[in-house]
Amino acid sequence: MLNLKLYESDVKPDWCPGCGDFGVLAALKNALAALEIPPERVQISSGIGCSSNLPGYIRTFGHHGLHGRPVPVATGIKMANPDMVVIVTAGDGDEYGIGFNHLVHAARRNHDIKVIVMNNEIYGLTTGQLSPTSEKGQRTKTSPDGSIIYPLNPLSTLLGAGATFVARGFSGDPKQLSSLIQEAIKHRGFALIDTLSPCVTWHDIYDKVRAKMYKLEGTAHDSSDLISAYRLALESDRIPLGLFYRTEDRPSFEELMSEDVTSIYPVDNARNLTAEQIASVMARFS
Amino acid sequence: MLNLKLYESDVKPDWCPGCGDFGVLAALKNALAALEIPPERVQISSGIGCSSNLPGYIRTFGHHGLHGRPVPVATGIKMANPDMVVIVTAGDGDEYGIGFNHLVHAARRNHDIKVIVMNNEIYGLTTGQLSPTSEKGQRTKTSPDGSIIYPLNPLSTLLGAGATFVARGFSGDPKQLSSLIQEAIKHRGFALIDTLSPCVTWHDIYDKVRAKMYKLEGTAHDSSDLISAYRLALESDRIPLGLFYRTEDRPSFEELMSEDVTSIYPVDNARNLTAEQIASVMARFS
Amino acid sequence: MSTNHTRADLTLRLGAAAGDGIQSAGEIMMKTLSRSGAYVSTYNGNQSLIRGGHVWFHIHAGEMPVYSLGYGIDYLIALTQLAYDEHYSEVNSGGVVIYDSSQVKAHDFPNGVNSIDAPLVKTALKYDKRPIMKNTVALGLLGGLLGLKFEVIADTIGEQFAKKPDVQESNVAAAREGYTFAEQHAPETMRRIKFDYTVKRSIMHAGYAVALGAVNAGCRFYAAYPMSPASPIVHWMTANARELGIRVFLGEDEIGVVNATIGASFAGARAMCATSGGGFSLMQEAIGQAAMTETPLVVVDVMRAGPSTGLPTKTSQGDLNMVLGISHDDFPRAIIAPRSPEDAYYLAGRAFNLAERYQIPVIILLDFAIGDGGYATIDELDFNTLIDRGKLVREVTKDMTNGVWFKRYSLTEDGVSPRALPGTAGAMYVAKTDEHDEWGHDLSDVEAGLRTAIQMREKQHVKRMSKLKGVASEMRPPELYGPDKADLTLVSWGSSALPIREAIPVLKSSGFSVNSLEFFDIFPLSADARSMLRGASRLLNVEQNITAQFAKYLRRETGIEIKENLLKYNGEPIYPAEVVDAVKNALKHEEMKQLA
Amino acid sequence: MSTNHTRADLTLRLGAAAGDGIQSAGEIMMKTLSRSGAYVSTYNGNQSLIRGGHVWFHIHAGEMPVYSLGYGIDYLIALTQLAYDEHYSEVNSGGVVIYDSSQVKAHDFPNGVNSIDAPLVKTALKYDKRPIMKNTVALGLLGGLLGLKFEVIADTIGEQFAKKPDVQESNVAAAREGYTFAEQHAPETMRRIKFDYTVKRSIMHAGYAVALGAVNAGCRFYAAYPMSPASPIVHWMTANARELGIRVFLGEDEIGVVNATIGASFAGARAMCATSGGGFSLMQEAIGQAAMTETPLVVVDVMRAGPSTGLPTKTSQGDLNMVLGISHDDFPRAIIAPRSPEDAYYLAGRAFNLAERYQIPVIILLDFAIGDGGYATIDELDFNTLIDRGKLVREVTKDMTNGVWFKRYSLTEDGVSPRALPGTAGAMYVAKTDEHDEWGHDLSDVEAGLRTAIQMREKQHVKRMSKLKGVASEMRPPELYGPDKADLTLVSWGSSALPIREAIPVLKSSGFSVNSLEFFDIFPLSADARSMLRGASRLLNVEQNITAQFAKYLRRETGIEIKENLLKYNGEPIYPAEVVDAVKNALKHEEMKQLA
Ligand SMILES: Cc1ncc(C[n+]2csc(CCOP(=O)(O)OP(=O)(O)O)c2C)c(N)n1
Ligand SMILES: Cc1ncc(C[n+]2csc(CCOP(=O)(O)OP(=O)(O)O)c2C)c(N)n1
Ligand code: SF4
Ligand code: SF4
Ligand SMILES: [Mg+2]
Ligand SMILES: [Mg+2]
Repeated sequence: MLNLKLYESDVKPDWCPGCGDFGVLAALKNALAALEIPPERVQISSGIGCSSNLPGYIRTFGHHGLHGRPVPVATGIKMANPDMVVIVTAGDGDEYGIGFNHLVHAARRNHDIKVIVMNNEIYGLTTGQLSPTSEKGQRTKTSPDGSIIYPLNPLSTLLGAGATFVARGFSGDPKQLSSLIQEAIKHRGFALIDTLSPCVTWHDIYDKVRAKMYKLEGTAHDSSDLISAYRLALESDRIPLGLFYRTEDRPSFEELMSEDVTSIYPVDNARNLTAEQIASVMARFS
Repeated sequence: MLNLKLYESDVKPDWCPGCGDFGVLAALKNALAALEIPPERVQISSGIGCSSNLPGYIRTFGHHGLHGRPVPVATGIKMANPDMVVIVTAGDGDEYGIGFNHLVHAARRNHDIKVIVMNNEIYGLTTGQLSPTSEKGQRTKTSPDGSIIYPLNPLSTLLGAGATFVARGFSGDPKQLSSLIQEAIKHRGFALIDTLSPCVTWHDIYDKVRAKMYKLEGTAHDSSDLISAYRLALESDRIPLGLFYRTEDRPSFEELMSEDVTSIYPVDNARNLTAEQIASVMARFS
Repeated sequence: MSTNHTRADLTLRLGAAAGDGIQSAGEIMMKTLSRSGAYVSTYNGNQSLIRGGHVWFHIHAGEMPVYSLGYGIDYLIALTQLAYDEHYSEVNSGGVVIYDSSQVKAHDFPNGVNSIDAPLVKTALKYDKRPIMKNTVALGLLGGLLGLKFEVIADTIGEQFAKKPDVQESNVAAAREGYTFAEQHAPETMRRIKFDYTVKRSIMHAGYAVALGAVNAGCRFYAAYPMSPASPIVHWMTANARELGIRVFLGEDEIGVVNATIGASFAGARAMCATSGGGFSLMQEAIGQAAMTETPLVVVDVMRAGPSTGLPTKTSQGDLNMVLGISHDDFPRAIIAPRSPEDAYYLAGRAFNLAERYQIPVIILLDFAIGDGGYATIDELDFNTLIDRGKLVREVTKDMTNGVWFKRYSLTEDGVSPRALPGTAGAMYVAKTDEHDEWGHDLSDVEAGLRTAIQMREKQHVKRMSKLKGVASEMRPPELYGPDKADLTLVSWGSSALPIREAIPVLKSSGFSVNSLEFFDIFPLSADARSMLRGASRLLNVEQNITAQFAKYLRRETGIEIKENLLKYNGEPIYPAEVVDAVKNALKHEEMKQLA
Repeated sequence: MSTNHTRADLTLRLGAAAGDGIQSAGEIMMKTLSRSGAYVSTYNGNQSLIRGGHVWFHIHAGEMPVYSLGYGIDYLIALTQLAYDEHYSEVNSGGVVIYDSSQVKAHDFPNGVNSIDAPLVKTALKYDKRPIMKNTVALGLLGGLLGLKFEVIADTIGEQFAKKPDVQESNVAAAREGYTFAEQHAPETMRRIKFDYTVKRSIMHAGYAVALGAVNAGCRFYAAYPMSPASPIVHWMTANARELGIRVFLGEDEIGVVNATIGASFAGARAMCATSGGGFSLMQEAIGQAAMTETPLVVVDVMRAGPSTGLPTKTSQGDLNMVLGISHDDFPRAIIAPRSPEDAYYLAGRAFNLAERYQIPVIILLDFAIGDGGYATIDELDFNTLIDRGKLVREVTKDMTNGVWFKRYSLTEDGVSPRALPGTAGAMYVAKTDEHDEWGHDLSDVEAGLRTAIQMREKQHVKRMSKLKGVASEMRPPELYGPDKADLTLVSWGSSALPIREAIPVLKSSGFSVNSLEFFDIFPLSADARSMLRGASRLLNVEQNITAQFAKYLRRETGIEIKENLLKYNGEPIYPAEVVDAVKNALKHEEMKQLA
């Protein structure tokens, strides 16, 4: 276990007191320290939203980019430098709304990135509008009479899309969350951790989660069984927390890429083509 | 049954001889005629691709728009004029690649639009590159040594996302396809018909489909059982054709909208606010 | 700061931490002032976060119309140390600083500034365990100082808390304590204005105004993805959806939003969507689509300081280059930049007429300063506005079809082809983003490159672009504010006109002869713009971006180079005093040159 | 058409239906000519469909460098009636039309045109059940007419069919029959050129050239979503990925593509992506992001005729306004428009140096005409090109950090801050799209609107924009083609320079004194551009869009209005003859005026 201080930023989070995202931040630091990954080997990408402010609050490399786009940014980073541990931290609006297509395709390609979605079922930073995971009937600034729209189930959708690691965490249980993050980092390829992280200002789901949650650890659930994971994901009376599904059967995109592209050299070492390469390439242009 | 001639365009399709899309066009005309929907009540939206050229070849209202965007266009049309039968016809690149996020969210909101994806596992119009449904190992212009990327399973993903009608058709069987389209149109809400429609020029899957296909009609499959539909969608040794899943439990978005917005009048009848409306609105601005 | 001028107006500023309820207090004071007969104009200095930090609310109120933030601060309420430190130096001589010494250390006072140390927190604690009502106490105090009727304050507070009856009464009581305190502790000299409780005026910001103008023009389809500072529009639309029959599409992203809007418009609805710069970037491809399919489209861009995420709650006029160059290759469009909420209301309605008459995209550029950041008093609105849907075919005649298809893209003299809506019998056609012939048939596939197709492409491209002639003939020249002739003419577009309006009388009183050309119809440029610019003896351009985008655009269109610029690009609104200084510098500099 | 001129060159055109293999035949002829010592330049007249329709392939070959399509047609192969009908009227006097009367009815011949009715189909049917080898027979025939060595033709055919040994031989045999037919039926007078089988030159189009230039400059990450006419770049990249070690990301859309490219660049790769206008529109928000985070980025836009889907396989220069106004608010960028494949090769490498030196987005504008539609002979390339990665910190020193973070956005004189890559010990920082301070801390939340934050925002905004000074100092003025002094100076940007180069000697031989200013560094404009334009006695602008975007841009930047324009916007490339006509009209008109 590395010293947690290593990951300490000098910026105080701007989150509201009580915001779930504090728990996610703590769990993430803990997981990195536990796996003994030094800060300079960690890359965190985020989008825009309260949750996406996270990279400023943890001392690693960060990319606080555009709303909905942290996944492709992370993918580019990982492909260019597979030595980095690449993590995405973002909100439900970011990842399940505007950025969902990137998430789905990164999952099916099995890019070796770990995505932690701080799901508060609301658009926090824009002051409380309907998000893709907002419940039917939920009153928000854009559904003053209660929403008529069915929410998206990110877990069943990602399972359907071929994600190789799917879990659900809760910011109120940073210990379990940390261990899920550790498992995700150790996993061979893409990982999604949908993390319930209540917004105490616009849509507080602490009570709901606490009332309905239970942990998968110790239950009969077999996390290598896709159908059973799918069934769990559809559960709505209760909220299962933990690892839904994992398979190590598929190599990650980056593994396959490294096999495929034979002559990879460190990308930061840009140089002209070699004489042999030039000869071979130019032969086709004559 | 209306006369098929009613739907006849004066434009000859520019598809290659033998292209699967001819079968889809025939099935669609047949379904509309069978349901006796006059051409002026039908709206077809498409994207860009060989398959997306379809609207020009059938005499209904058409919107041949942008690559990946026919679903939101169709949604806007349906919301504005719920009297239209709104159908999307597009390719696998269009709907499962660039436009997939729109498809997923239209599905979960249960917009009353019917999406027929002509899936040829290739980008046809751009002369044969990898599509989201291209198989691992497939050789294309962008995977000259065989693709290293896992394909997207559109059926299991859409089932996971809460689609209320999910089916698979085959352009080589326009009769079954027509009846699937008819069912989709009669369905209350969103419908996806993934339609295998081989590209004879860049990636001919006729043989593969014919060798592996079987029809769900007559099998024990219960199309109201989501888990069983999901299991079917994961099948890869064989290719099931027919209705995977349908539920009529959820009202469509447009039904809910019409209940919610009480004073809807025909949108094409634009007029100034009434005196009462003005009084009520302005009271809040004083 | 203490620019003296003679107008009967005053400025108030309330500063605190986010979550302290300062915006709500500010709005109560704004409403109270308006209901007491004052003209108001406000500015919301907020941040992209939910709680903590520092936010402020500024009110400019006057007996005569006011347009922007006015000069300095006459009344400052500083609830936090930070609020004190940030704002006290801007308090005018004769102004008042209100603070609570249990919270704020008043370390320094500018000359001639009064101070009131009031027990805001102590009083607030009487009504709640947490001192959350300190802003209400301050509000009452301020009302007392200003000499407002307490009943008006109480009514407005009551209204604000209508949905929370439990705290309604205590808030009114807390305010009354502040009010009473003021009566006892008011300094002798304070700037005051006269109130008139008989007049009734409305207040709104340009975000709401554009929504209201659109809906009154028949817009019944609205689509959005939340984005500051455009979000108030979707909030208003959803809040009024039921009553006004608005169909609202809350898309998965801005691409879905604009495409759904295009779909709805294609289907016959007057349809609109709004966003800010980042979202607008995503909409560009689809805006080109609407231009090519000749589908009317109205898109609002509420500008904020960029580039990229930038400063989401700060103001800018930096999106002009973007909307001049939307998407690829040439297509017709109109660009309109309302100066004020009133403008926004009327121009929104007009935007639909332009969009439908010419079947083009119309872009409305607002900015944070007037769009979300500021309410202002408006004159009574005319709701009986023209609705012109252009060449809309309700019944198809023989000459319009070939028996199969409707001739949607017929070549006409004005470039506008009759349009029919889905559902119209016999009017079937395919809207096309590929280049097409008059029937909407592709010219990009089997026909492409053939002589006839090349000619038809030329004709269709020219036809689309020729609509700009018609649009240009409807574009209005800039409006002249101030005297007909002047030594210096200020040039502005959109909201920058407002601080200028407040600078001109002050400049006049200092002996400077200045007027102002206020542009609001931006593209295509009205034919008269050039001669009006040429007619000025000297030009100074005022806008809120770092490269003088508008001045460059004017040079591109007219050849006239404006060499003097007041450019502000730090996210803060333009203060009239900055305009005054810029003009004085320019003209003094000129005098110096002449003397030399 | 029969503009006579004296150069030793000739033009060939092959016309048929898509799927007839005309592109392949054209490429074989092009290679054969090149391998026989001729300079070549080609144009691919294709359509957005896969089979059927009408496509044509044009070759201009000469003993001296050739640049565009040349004048008229010397040799026309018309495999279909449509090909005949479309092209025969362009055949030059003394030219030849080759057709097969079993397929094509030759209804009309222009004056002085020879014709050869050849049994193409009958011959082809000897080798296959379907007459698919008719194009090969025609190819052999053409080779015979031109007097090419048959071995060179045979070798090139063999190479083309290397992967299909079963048809390799029969194709060569079919070609030989055509060749022999030609020897027997060659008309007496035909334009011919001399061949030299000793020289070796390369041929490529600007799509491949830009890819090659990038990879030679160290680009090892490429991302794309297919889009005509940018697709050849991704085809080349994937075909060479293994051998050259290129990591290729095939994104789900262009937004994913550009963001992954930015990620890769942020991580230290030289990274590039390419698309056409529609895809570029989608990339705009992210390009603003790269500018704000100061991440180097190279994006290629291969322009096609629009707006919207437009004509996917036709050419245009209509995207200039778009790239001048990418996304919202101001940020630095560079825009470069190669004129030719050679330019594309060198400018691609330079683009990476600019992008990394200034940490900005660099946009390379190509167009269909040179980017996908046309191969051309290039001079020997220099592969020993400069790679300058700018201020890249490999080891962090104390002054660069505060012990926690790396000072990524330090304020410097040239506006460029030292950059470190993920993985570098002690160099942790957060790349920010929100406005930020030197440490990459947000200025948009708790700091926003505070005096210090306002000042820092100003500094960072100015810092970013000030990089344009450095970029401008590296921008090259237009290159002068033709005589130093002339009665008329043609102005062009990008590929439009090429037909002008072929017009100038023809104009000269008709007694017109004309030269040309070829712009390729577009934005920021080189400081010398203005004086060079001013120095011309008269200007005529040539570009391929309907609103003269470049001329307007020049007016915006320099105040110089170019009143005469040759604007082409029908999707077809500019022919040198059109330039000749435009100049003659302009100058004759001038003479008339002078006489009057
Ligand atoms: C393209 C674009 N559209 C919209 C926005 C405005 N925006 C900022 S954050 C946000 C949503 C935040 O919600 P979520 O991702 O759930 O994060 P949270 O704040 O709840 O943690 C939106 C819509 C934006 N920044 N960019
Ligand atoms: C934004 C954008 N990106 C890329 C393209 C280029 N493009 C046209 S069609 C197409 C893919 C077609 O594949 P698919 O949707 O599967 O249709 P198919 O041709 O196979 O029927 C692409 C990538 C485009 N038109 N617009
Ligand atoms: S608004 Fe909600 S999500 Fe944002 S910081 Fe506050 S509690 Fe957290
Ligand atoms: S290329 Fe393929 S998909 Fe396109 S028309 Fe031909 S066969 Fe059909
Ligand atoms: Mg959220
Ligand atoms: Mg396809």
